[in-house]
Amino acid sequence: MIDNHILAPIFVQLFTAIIQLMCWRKTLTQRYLSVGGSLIGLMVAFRLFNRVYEGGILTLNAANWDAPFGIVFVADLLSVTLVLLTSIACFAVSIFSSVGLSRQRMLYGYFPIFHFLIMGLHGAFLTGDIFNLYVYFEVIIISSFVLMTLGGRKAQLEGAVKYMAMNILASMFFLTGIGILYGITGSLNMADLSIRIQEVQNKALIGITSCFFIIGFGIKSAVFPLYYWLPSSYHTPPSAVAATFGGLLTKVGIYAMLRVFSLIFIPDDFTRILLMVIAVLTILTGAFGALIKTNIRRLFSYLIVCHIGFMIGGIAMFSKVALMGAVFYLIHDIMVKTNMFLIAGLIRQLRGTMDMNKLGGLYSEYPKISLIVAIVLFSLVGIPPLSGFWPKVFLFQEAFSQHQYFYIAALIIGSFVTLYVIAKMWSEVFWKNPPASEGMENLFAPMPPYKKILMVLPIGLMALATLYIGLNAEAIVKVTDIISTQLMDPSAYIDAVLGNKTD
Amino acid sequence: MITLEAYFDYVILPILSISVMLVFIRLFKGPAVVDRVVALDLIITIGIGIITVYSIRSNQEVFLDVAIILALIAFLGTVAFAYYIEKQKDD
Amino acid sequence: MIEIVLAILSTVGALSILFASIGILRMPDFYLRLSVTVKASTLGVGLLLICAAIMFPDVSVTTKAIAIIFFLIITAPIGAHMIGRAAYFTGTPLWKGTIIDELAGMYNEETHELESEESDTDDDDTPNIAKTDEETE
Amino acid sequence: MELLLVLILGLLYAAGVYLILRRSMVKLLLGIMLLGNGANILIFVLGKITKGSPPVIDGAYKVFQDIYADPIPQALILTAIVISFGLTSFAIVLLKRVYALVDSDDLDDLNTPEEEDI
Amino acid sequence: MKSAILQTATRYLLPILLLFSFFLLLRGHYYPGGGFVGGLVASIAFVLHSFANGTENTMKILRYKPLSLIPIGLATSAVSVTFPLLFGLPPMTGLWFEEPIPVIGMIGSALFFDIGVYLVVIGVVLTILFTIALND
Amino acid sequence: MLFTVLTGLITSSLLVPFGKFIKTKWSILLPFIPVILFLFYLWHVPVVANGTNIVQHLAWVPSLGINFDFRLDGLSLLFALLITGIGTGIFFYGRSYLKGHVYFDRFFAYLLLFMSAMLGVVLSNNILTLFIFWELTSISSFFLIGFNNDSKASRNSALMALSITGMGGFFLLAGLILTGNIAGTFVISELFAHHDQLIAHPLYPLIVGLICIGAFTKSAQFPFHFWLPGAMKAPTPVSAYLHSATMVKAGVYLLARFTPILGNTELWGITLMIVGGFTMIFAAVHSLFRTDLKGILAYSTVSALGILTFLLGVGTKDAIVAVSVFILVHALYKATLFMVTGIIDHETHTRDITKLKGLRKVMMPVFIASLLAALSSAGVPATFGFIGKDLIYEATLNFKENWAIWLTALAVLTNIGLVTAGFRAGIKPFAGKLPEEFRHVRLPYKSMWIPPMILAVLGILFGLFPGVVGAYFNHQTANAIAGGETDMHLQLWHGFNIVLTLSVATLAAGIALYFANNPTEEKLLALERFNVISSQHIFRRIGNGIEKVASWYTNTIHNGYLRSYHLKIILFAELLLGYKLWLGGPVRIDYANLTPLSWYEFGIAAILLGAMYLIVSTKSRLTAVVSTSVIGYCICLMFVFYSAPDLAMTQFTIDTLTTVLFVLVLYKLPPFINFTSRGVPIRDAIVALGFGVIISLIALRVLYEPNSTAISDFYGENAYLLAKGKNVVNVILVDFRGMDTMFETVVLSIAALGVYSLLKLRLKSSEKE
Amino acid sequence: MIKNFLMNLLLSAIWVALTGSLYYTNFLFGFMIGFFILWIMNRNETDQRYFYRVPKIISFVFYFLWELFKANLQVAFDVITPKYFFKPGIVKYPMSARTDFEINLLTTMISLTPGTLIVDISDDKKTIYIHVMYLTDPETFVRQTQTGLERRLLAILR
Ligand code: NA
Ligand code: NA
Repeated sequence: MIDNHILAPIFVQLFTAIIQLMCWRKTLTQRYLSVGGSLIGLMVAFRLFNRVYEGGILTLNAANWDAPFGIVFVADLLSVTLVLLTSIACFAVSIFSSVGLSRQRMLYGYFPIFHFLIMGLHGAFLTGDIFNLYVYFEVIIISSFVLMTLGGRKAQLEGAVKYMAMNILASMFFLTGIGILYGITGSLNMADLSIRIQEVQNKALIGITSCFFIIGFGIKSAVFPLYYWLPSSYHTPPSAVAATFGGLLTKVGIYAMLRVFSLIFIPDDFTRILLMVIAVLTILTGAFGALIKTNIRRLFSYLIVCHIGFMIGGIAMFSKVALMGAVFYLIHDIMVKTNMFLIAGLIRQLRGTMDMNKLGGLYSEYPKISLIVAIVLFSLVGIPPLSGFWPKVFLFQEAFSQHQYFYIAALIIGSFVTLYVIAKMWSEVFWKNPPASEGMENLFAPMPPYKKILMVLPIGLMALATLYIGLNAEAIVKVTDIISTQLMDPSAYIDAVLGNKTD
Repeated sequence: MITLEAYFDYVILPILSISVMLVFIRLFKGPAVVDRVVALDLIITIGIGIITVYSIRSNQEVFLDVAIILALIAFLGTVAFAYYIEKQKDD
Repeated sequence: MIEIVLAILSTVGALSILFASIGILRMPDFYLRLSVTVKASTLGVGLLLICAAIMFPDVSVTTKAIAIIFFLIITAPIGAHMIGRAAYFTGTPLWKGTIIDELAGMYNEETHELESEESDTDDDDTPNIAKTDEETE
Repeated sequence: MELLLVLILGLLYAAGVYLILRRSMVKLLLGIMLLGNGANILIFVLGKITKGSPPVIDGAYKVFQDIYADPIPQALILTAIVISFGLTSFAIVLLKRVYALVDSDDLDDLNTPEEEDI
Repeated sequence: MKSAILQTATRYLLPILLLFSFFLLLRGHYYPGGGFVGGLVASIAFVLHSFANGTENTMKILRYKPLSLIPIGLATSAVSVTFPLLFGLPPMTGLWFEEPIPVIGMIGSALFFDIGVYLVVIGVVLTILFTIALND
Repeated sequence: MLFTVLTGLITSSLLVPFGKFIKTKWSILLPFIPVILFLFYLWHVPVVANGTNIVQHLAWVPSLGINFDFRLDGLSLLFALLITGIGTGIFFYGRSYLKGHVYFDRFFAYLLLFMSAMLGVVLSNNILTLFIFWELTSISSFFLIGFNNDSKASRNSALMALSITGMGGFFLLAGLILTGNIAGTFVISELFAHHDQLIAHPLYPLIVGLICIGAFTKSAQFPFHFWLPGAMKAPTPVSAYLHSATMVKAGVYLLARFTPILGNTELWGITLMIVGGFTMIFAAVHSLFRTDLKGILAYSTVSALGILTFLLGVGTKDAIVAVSVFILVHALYKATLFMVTGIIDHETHTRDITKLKGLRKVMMPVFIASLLAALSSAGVPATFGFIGKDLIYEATLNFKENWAIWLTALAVLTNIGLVTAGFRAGIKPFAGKLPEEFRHVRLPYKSMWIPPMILAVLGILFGLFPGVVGAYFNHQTANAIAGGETDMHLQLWHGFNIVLTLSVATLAAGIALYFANNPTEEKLLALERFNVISSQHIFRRIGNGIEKVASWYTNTIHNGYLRSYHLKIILFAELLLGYKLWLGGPVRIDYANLTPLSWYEFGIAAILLGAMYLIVSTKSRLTAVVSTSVIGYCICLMFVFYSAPDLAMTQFTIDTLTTVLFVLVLYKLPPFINFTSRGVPIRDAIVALGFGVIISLIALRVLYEPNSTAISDFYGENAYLLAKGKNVVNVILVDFRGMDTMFETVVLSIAALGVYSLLKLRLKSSEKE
Repeated sequence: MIKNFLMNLLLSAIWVALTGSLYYTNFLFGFMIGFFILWIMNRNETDQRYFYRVPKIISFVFYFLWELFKANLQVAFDVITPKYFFKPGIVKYPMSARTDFEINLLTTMISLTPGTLIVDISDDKKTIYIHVMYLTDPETFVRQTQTGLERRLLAILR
């Protein structure tokens, strides 16, 4: 089914950003535009989600050229789910940053770039063309570079150098992979590639090509031997930015892996083993890192790495149940990780620091905020019945069916370390009496009440969304069920894209 | 009878190719950065020549468009390097 | 007939370029290299472009060829001047056989200003200004 | 000749990798640029390459009369070139700022232990 | 780094380069060129001018900040991309006037798109270079 | 039943907004929640005692097989009664205990949450649902142990308890899912039928291992026991409720629940017997050295839990009957003793038994309750404890012949310790002369001493009428554990037999020990010398070790040096691609299909190579930039040769601009310094060349792969006819693939904005975010 | 003068239109015819500058090309022979040229001639410094250039 609405989420963000650029240096206008644009984006995304959930896959041939000749946009359930989640995160971050960010940063283009970033994410999720995907990846990384460096503090820039170098390296691998893929098939349309790749005689070459994508997306999603950029940089930007990064950026890598491995390079035994090894080591690496960090954002950064491993393991097992687990985890992770970094920002506002050793006493001072935070933190840990629990059930189930005991061990270790560090964090940050030290400043208390509300509101909204995911897991399970069915059998996707020719 | 095409292929283009390699030796050797910059400029100029001959040989005038761009803006690089060299001395 | 003209033009052009490249390799100092190369190459490329103008019986091609020659003639001297000046300013040594340097000491070190007459601030021993260099090849 | 291009692209990748393994930020940048060039040539050579027949339809005709070079890799590379220009220029400026703050070109100096510097 | 020779030459080169950039922009659909190269050449013209006369003087010629060209260019492109939606066509669909115009050829949404690209490129390059130059 | 679970959850969350309200006199409403629930379950006693199971089903996440499946059988009912019954007492008690506390509302919120979770655990008929509630008990326990959150010890204990039980929880989850996977169902009542299938499965040992770890951690079995004494940092009502009567018994409940599913095997029996047996004697001995009242009780609780585990391991019908009774016995007396301890602590502000004396003079009713509980715990005849002890001995004596004597000896020794511990905790503080400092001590509110009194009296009453109790409460419990009919006829008097002898001997030895040996600080310190080999110490050592390893690992692999990251990434890529390439066999080169080599190409290529060499070898930054330009221009020429004029133009203009950029930026930088040693560049060169070779070989291989030109042919054919342009590349850029271009301009715009902000934005140090 | 030039251009354009072939050679031919016609028509007018200048320009072009050729040969010979014959030096050259256009043209011409190269121009635009390859004596060089290249050039421009 062809539908012009597919591009609406992209264009909403694009025009929001352009109009904001036209209102350069008018930060108040930009704030209104940002929240308004995000809200419209959210509604549009929700509508698109509903249409796809009820009506099946939608496609759009840009410039009216039939696939595979033009660039096609495809809204299958995976795409629209991610678009929806991104929109929710966007809305929350938009509100948060409108009060939680220094005006200086807004003066120099924070909002337009933020919306460009979201646009890039939407594009990446919706495009059906592999080179177009590359372009969105570039939109994403360049805007993330800018957001990461915005403000130009020393640590920020130091982190940004590493972040940038390795992300560009990832793009290089991705681009090389695309070149080779074009070389062996002569096509760039992913659905078309899915068919043509089967006609390639030289099977070894397909394996080689897939490696480029594994490495490229592996760097993006921060998996074991390729993850270094993430803990080097995620603790440096302002929290609103870190929230967008932490919640969304690595997930694009996961999305891309899901897409190419389900459509183009159906994982063979080697790929599965490779991904599984990567998954296990990623979990352990992230867990180890999280254990020793006392800065909460550094800790969160390592937790991101750790949990990426969970999802990679799901992809490695590549079965319907495993993918349900991976996708569910993806959904949960986007909500929770975004919120965690917002929380880190809130804590910073409250106490002026993010070092656990210097923090304390939040529970007695701000019990209601603490309660919201607790929901998020325990969702992250996967305390049942909160959202992080459900995907693990799928993952454990499939891991036992496939006898992946190392992965099971890693899942247990990863979950345990998450539990431990989060509990430790709770104890240090919320329970402990604040250590008497100078330089501790509460930036939150002097805020006018409406700002306080606007700052906590997004955290609360996201926490509600997380609670929904946890308590009404059945709905999410249904969605993931459809998604993983579509991923395991891409014929519906291919028909939707290429079948238009016969209409 | 030697055709003009063959003459271009086997005499003119080799001469140009050898020239450009000779210039590169200067670029490689330096010794000063300005020598390298001049060598670079010369390489581009010879490149315009090569493109011209190539466009004659392949009977494709569109390549001359590339030559125009080269001719118009190559010296900007030289100007920039000159700027650099003078500025660097300043500091 | 026209083929012979083309052959001659292209040969002269190519040889000019060749001489320019031999020149840039062989000349003993930077200024001589610069001096030798810029014009020879401009001439050589110009001749090749004239060949192209003759070969393509098209107005647009002739226009383009003329335009390229024109641009080269405008820009090449500017480039040479800019880099030559930078070289002199940064003290790129002159060949030992150089017989006179009337530019020596004319620059104002701070402002890069160049006087037309000897100013009273000049100092022939300013270390940064180019000196003939015995070691230059 | 394709083999020559393959050799060149291989060496571009090699030189790029060598440079990103150095300690200097400028070399890192140059390395990234070389890698980008390598990738472009790779895309180029893996399409259908032809000499002297650009994918431009001759003025008088409406369709191609002869063989023509594969335009798709060209379009892709064009996009890639422009994108890497954007990235590179940002990177160059970042380098400038880092140098101004850290006062070093040495990548190994980019490890401020400060936890709280935002 | 003032050079009288460069300054005078720039006086001729600036219009020539700008003219050439228009040329590249308009013929892009038929011959090598297009919005990108056109924009790049145009920005090079201004860069050259700034080398010769100082960035402040170039900014005076431009009157507006090059940064403001970016949203204008983006908006031009984006509108020409989304314009076909009004006719119920997919975005980016080429819309063309019936008759060709002399010199330029067929006028269509692609041309407007290219003009947008051209403006963005100028805005981007000049923003980058002039910000750096003025920052020292 | 769902409502009983939800009641607690809902009221708990209602306490968030209405916290202030409940701090007032309306707090009297709180205890009525457990009261109602208790009555509800009491009402079910006759039905269940008939052997009827009540089942309830409510869909939640049916796709995962996780639903609100509840089932009330003997085992569940006994626990439900304990939870709500003792809960009632604790709520009354706690209301007074914490009267006026700032966080009174939070305390009860946690407590309600816990009560619900615990009810959920014992009522769930679905192992995953059970797990969900299981974890909730851990979490609420975490909050309750850390309730006094300004004390570091309290926080650490909470963290420790959560770590141990949480870790066990994840193992348990794995085990439960494995069980469900094999059996094909998560419903407990359906799992009974899969007993044979499960124990025959090759993964059976793994299941047992995983589930036992879950149960042992929760029920504080050796070597995971140490969190429980630590958990005594919680307010005493919590200790009484969670850490003696209910939560810690969740592990026992789980083992009991799984006995008919996984039990009746040697592995199961021996595992439980060894762990339980060791725990019970170990903890009993430890309890003798404690001077802190709660310490004594904690270790005796661990010991009692060991007994239960041990008995489940013994697994005979006798043992199961003993379990079903001892659970109740222990809950009654231990909750009483804890509440008494709480009263003492509350009134005297100390729990040190070397200081506490003669309190009977000031709080007689408390003393009576305490005494009764101590007697029951000692198994003095005519108490319910006596019956429990009898059954234990009976179970051990009736075990396989060779073993019976050893097991009985073990049980006797443990019980001697428990007798002593019970007396120390229950009698010692009240005995002797009241010291001056405690003269002012008053009897607390009624609501504080009546609950323990009721429980203590019940301990005697049940002992007097064991038959009724057995028939109504314990018979079906034992049946549920055994998965079949058991022989349950409890009697106060069995006549003179070996069991009675043992009981009396135990009592005598215990009393002797009570008088012979007084725990002192010195002895405790002496015992602590053995801490080196204690499991807590070992766990802590392991923890520190892991932390060290983690720190070493993280700092080694993530060392802050970008080049080392790059090296690892490239090496990974080389290994992966090299391996794949090697799999593909040798590369063939087909010269016939190549375009001819020409002079100009050769010249340009030579220059390219030279420039590359220069760029990597030069020490001058500017030379490197010049070389980069050379490379760019040479590539531009290559593009011309291979029919790409658009590319050549763009490459050239962009290269020139990049040069300009470099020049604008770089003049401020110092020259390159040669940092690294001689060896490193060679290593890097090898790595780099390897990468280049791999890419080249891949390119060669792809070069000979025939690819379809359908799409580029389409572009060529339709560029003018449909898209009205003759430069196909440009038509692709603005039409066919115009979307790429659109967003590519966005990339450029963002880069420009980035440069602008990077250079212009200077944050003030006051601006944090 | 400009009027004449424009008229001449118009005539050549008409010629091109009449013959219908748009080639440079044709245009040049038309220009020559036009020039001839205008010269005939304007023989009695007082202002004859246009008709003197065009031949002057042509002769200057040939003069310049000849100089270029000579110098090129000299340099080429020097380049390929093993021994160096040149005697380089940097010479201060006081210009008579004053307007920007004059200066620009002059410097371009000097720079394009092999063997000479403008190194810099003084800030008051009165003096240029020329690097000369074959320098016998600075005064001679200055005098030769002033009377040769610069005089001819200014004759056309003024
Ligand atoms: Na010259
Ligand atoms: Na000259």
